[in-house]
Amino acid sequence: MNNNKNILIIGGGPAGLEAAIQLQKLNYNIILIEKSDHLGGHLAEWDRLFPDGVKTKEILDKLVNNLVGVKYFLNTEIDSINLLNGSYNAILSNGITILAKAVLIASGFDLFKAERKQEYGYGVYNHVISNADLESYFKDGKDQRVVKNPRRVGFVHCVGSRDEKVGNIHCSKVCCVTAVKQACEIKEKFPDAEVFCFYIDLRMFGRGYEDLYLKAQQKYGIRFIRGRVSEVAENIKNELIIKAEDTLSGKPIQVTLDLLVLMSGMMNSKSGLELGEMLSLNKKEDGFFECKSSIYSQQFSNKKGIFYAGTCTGPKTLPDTFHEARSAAMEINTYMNESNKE
Amino acid sequence: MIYEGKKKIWSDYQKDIPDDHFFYVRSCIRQSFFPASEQKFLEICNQRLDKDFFETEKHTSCGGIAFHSDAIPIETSLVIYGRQFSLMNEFGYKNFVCSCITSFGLYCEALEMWREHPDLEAKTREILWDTCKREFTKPEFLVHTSDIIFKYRKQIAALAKYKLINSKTGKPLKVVEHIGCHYNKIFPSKSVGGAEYPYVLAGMIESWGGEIIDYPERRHCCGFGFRQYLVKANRGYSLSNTHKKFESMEPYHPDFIIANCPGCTYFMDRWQYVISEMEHKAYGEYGYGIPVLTYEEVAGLVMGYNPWDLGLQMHQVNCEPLLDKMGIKYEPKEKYRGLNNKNIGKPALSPYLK
Amino acid sequence: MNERILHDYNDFVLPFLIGFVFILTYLFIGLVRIIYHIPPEDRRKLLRSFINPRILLLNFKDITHDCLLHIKIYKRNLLLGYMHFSIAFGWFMLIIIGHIEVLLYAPKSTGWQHLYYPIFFRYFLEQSGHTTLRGAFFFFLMDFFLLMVLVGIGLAIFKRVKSLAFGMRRTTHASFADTIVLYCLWAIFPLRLLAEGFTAGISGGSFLTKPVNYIFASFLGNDLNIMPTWWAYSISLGLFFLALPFSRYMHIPTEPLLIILRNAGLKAKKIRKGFSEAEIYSCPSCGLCIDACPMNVQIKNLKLSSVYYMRFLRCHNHQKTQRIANACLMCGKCVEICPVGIDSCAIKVVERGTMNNSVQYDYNYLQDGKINLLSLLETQNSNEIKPLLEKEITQDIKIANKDFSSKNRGKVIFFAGCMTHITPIIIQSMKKIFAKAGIDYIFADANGGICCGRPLLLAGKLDAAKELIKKNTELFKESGATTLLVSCPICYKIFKEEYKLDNIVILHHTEYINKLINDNRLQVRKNDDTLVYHDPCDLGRGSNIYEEPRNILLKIGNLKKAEKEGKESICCGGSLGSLSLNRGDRVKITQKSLQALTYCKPDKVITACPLCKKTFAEQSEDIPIMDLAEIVANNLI
Amino acid sequence: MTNFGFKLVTSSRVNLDKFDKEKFDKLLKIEPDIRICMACGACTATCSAGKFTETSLRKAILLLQNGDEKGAVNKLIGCMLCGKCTIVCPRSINTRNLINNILKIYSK
Repeated sequence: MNNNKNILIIGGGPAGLEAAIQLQKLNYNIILIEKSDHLGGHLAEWDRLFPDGVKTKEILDKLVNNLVGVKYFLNTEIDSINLLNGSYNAILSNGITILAKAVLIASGFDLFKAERKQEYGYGVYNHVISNADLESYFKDGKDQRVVKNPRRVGFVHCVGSRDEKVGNIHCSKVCCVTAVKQACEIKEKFPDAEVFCFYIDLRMFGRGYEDLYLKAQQKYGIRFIRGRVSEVAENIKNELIIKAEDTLSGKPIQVTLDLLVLMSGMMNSKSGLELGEMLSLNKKEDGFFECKSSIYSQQFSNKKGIFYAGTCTGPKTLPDTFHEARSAAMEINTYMNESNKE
Repeated sequence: MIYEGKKKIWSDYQKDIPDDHFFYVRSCIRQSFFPASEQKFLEICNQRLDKDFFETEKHTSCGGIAFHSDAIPIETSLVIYGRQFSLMNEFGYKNFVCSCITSFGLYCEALEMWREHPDLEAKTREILWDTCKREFTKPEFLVHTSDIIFKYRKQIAALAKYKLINSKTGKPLKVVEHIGCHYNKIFPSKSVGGAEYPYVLAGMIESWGGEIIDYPERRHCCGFGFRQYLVKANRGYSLSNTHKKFESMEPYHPDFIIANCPGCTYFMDRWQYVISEMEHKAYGEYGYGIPVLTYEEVAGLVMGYNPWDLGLQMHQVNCEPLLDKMGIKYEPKEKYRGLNNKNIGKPALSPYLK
Repeated sequence: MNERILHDYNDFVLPFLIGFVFILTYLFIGLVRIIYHIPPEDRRKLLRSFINPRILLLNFKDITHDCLLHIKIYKRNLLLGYMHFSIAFGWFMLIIIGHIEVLLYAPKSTGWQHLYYPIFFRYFLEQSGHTTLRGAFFFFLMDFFLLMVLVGIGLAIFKRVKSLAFGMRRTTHASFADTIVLYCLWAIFPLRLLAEGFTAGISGGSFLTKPVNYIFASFLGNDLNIMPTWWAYSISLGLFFLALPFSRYMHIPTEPLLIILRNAGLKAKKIRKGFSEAEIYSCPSCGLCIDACPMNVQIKNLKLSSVYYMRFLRCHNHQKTQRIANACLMCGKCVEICPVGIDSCAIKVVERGTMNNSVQYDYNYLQDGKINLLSLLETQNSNEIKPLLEKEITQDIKIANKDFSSKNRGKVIFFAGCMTHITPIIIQSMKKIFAKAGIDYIFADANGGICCGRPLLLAGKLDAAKELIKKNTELFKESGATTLLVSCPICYKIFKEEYKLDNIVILHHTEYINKLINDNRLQVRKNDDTLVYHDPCDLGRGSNIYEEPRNILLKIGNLKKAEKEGKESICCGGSLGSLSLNRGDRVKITQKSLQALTYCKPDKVITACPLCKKTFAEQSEDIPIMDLAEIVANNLI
Repeated sequence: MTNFGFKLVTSSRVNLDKFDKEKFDKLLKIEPDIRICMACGACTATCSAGKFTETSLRKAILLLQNGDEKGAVNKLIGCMLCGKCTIVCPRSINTRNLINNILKIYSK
């Protein structure tokens, strides 16, 4: 086949899939590789999406259905990749070798490992879970750490974000509104539960987010406390005792919870970083890849023919990610046309 | 509580402790209040486990209390540490072990400071030479005596006559471990098990058959905090911290507390008396208090030493109930007989603390 | 014709007699109750009013105007007015003339007969020979007024079907008693016509009764029908009287009493007793206030209007009355248009008092010397105060105040008020005006002041309000000024009504600016902007200031009428009067009020209240909302 | 008892487990707006009484939610109900009704 039409997309999450769909329409040969055993990335683990609670399945099905004709390999990573007269020559972990004119990196993010914030006792206390755990609980209701009809539930914002102690000074952008969304869902599931959100700043930047926040207060009576949880302990009944300060009234507070949800932030994915090493792509201090220009050309890397889409260049919402995937497709298309002229 | 989770975190905080040949420095508080602990430490290490732990009368206090109560400037302290290290060097040792947590914290801090501020190190080096004509050196390894007992815990278990098990019920004893703040909160990486779930004492208890209890205020400071205690006006705060800890551990009915810090051992022991006077309350069973022991004392009991040789009579809280539980034989009337057969006198008791 | 009594008694008068005696006793007891519950000092007022010719005259005028002629309703809607007039006045005349007849023709009649003769006279009278002129005259009058009443009744029935023709959009739902009385009322006069018609052959009659007599006699024999109709007539009357006390028509006998009490200068002091009880029973439930109430924009709030308030009061439903009392905006429109002149707002404030007066408060901070005029005000030459303010000890401050106030003899003291402080443009405009007119003033609350106390008063926290009034009064007197100028109608109203400022003249800036212009101390330029003026509740209905702002605006632009204005103007919705009304409800009111103001598409809407301005401004995208001071300041020459 | 010259000090920590829900629900029924406060502080900044005394609706709401009823009341007893806060509140909370009812339910 004609190598000049080959495009390698790394990552089968929303960004990768959407880009693949768009480029497919422009008749390129797409090879998409995904390291996990399923398409959709984190989206596949999530239950519903902020701000209006759309089921992720709807989005995911759309993506997968439009994927017709795209070649993709699951459980596959890049073993080695190097530039070979104007094209990228990649050897995949499944033995296949690909020569591609352009490479789109949509390697996405890893959720911050909540256990790294030891004071919150993730993996140590029986009723501490992460935002991802809660989503899968909403999906299948299996998680045993979530007790029946909890009396009090707490959410800790900025776990692994805005925190030099774990080397992440950046804000993960989506956790605030995710927390508010999940808090509302908890109230829907357990109307008698008291729900507390412990935040540093509430960043309701997006359309419909502030409304969600208002609804959380007005309809669900969720209590928002400005102050970072400092330590979590278990009492003899295996309930959680958390300490924080209500910085707005300047009072240290303590409350006993039946469930604590940690809002893990985003970090550049491990596999993405390894790839970055192979291709010596520039990173910023927050660990995400550096775009050619943070304002104008976010889809370009410091390497010719290598493009970015999605959260590998910093935390993003799904809409952002889809926009990037599409504009990446456009940029790649232009790039292919020009380089084929030469 | 998920034990695996804790183990995982412990595994992240492995501290390499050399097996032998240490230069040993004492603790001001311990040698005055629990002298037997330090004496037994050396005995256990040098005789029972025949290791090489060297001490010299030439070494001094680290001046920590003076430092923390702003009585002496940092430069002075640094020189004192420098002198201790150069003593170690002089006697041909590379591993430095101190029996005090305050000292341990300060030594760690000093090494860190010297690393970050070479000018400070140069200054220390200079003053050390001008004042004592001594060569400045740093130890290869800096450890605390509790690290040592932790390292030898399995050998000790092998020599054990008793286990931390209730001889009547056969159930493991419930033990509260309390870590001195300056052992792991300043430099978690320099501790065994880190700051959140320290393993140094937990490890000993485990391997000697006891069961660690995890109560909400386990992280909390004993309240000594130098200024808080030393200034009488603040002493209420010091007391309140201990009180908070006891209130929090009470429902778990611990059989005893093991601590690795001189101050903590002392205050958690003595404050129980003050609280019983103020609140008319004792936290142990049948009106007794909860014994607060040093790791050497616990090791000693396990290895079958005579409780009075271990200096358990030096504690405010009576340890007899614990000894009975462990099934340890002891001579009640021997309790207050000093080495020179003179009665050393018993501590005052409140009507609310047996 | 001369006296010729056929019978002096017949059983059919019994139903009437029973009803009549019942209502008389009921009214007597009611009267005693009310007088009993009026506080002593008010009772004295009442007695004094009886020897005061001016008040007596006023009583006579009001009673004839309101109870007989229904002038107020005429002003609202001719048809509606005529309906009330014809029934009330016609009936009244029937009674009067009835009595005159009895006096003339049956002078010998005994006490009991005096009760029923005037009503059933035609039954007991026999006409002999030919009619004398005088007789014919009375026959004519009686028939005439009967006709008048019948026309009224006709209209009333028609109104049931088509109330809009009477300028009423919404009316109240009638209770059971109401319906009974209503149907009796409708029945009484047609039955009387029939009865007198049948009897006319014997008793004689005029242009109404005679023809009826001929028609009926011609196809049904006469004598048979006489008794049943008289019975029916009497029964309907009896029923009417028996049901009256439990119906809205109780206002017919109560209203005159209310007028007398009101003219004597009495006010509501208790929720349901004394004066307010008279008001409660005087409420005819006509429902005019439903259309007047700003809250009527939402169906769900219709039952918050005063007519329902009075109703729930009457049936002791205090859960509901409290709800209404808390919601009411106190805009005073229902009071303004009430044909009976019931001051329901006053009762609501009294009720709020029972809920809120005891609520805790602590204004000790007003008393510690820190708050004094100097610390709050600002004058053009404020550098003269600064050194005074340096003085720490309150004693010195007092002295400082003294020599300061002596400097201010005759000056204007300007009090912006809390609300004006969040519409700074008004303050700026006033400063501009002062400068232009070269007025030496002192700005009483330049650095923030103490609330005037009206919000507390409206909330029923009377004791709390008194403390603020006391402190402010002190400050104003301290100032040495002789004119107190206010920008906020809310403050203005309470300054006028509750403050005792002796010889300090209180002016709202509309009055003041108007005066400045008339005295040629200010000139404004005229342009062809079309302006509409919104009357703030507390300035218009509240303080009767309608002309001054309009005079000023006529000089500035061409002033158009709003759909509803003056006494009829609709509250902006921001009113501090309401306690419980939330944002959602208020916005709807604001929008409706704004519609009414802008229906003629003016270039600017002008008001004279910072709160109105703020409230409208939030809802008005394209039409700027300006304070009067603002537009004057913009058009100074 | 022996006089040690020092005493146990009581903790300033608020324990939210002890929060009196009943009273608060009563307040919510009358004025649910208390829930939507986002503690921006506009009310306190504009408060007429706040110029002279410790009046702050924002603080009162927080204290109330932290179970400090007395503290909350003390932050409100200086209020003159002038209504400036209602006008500046970005969430259009019916502040006067809220204040009046907090005082009604929680004072004395």
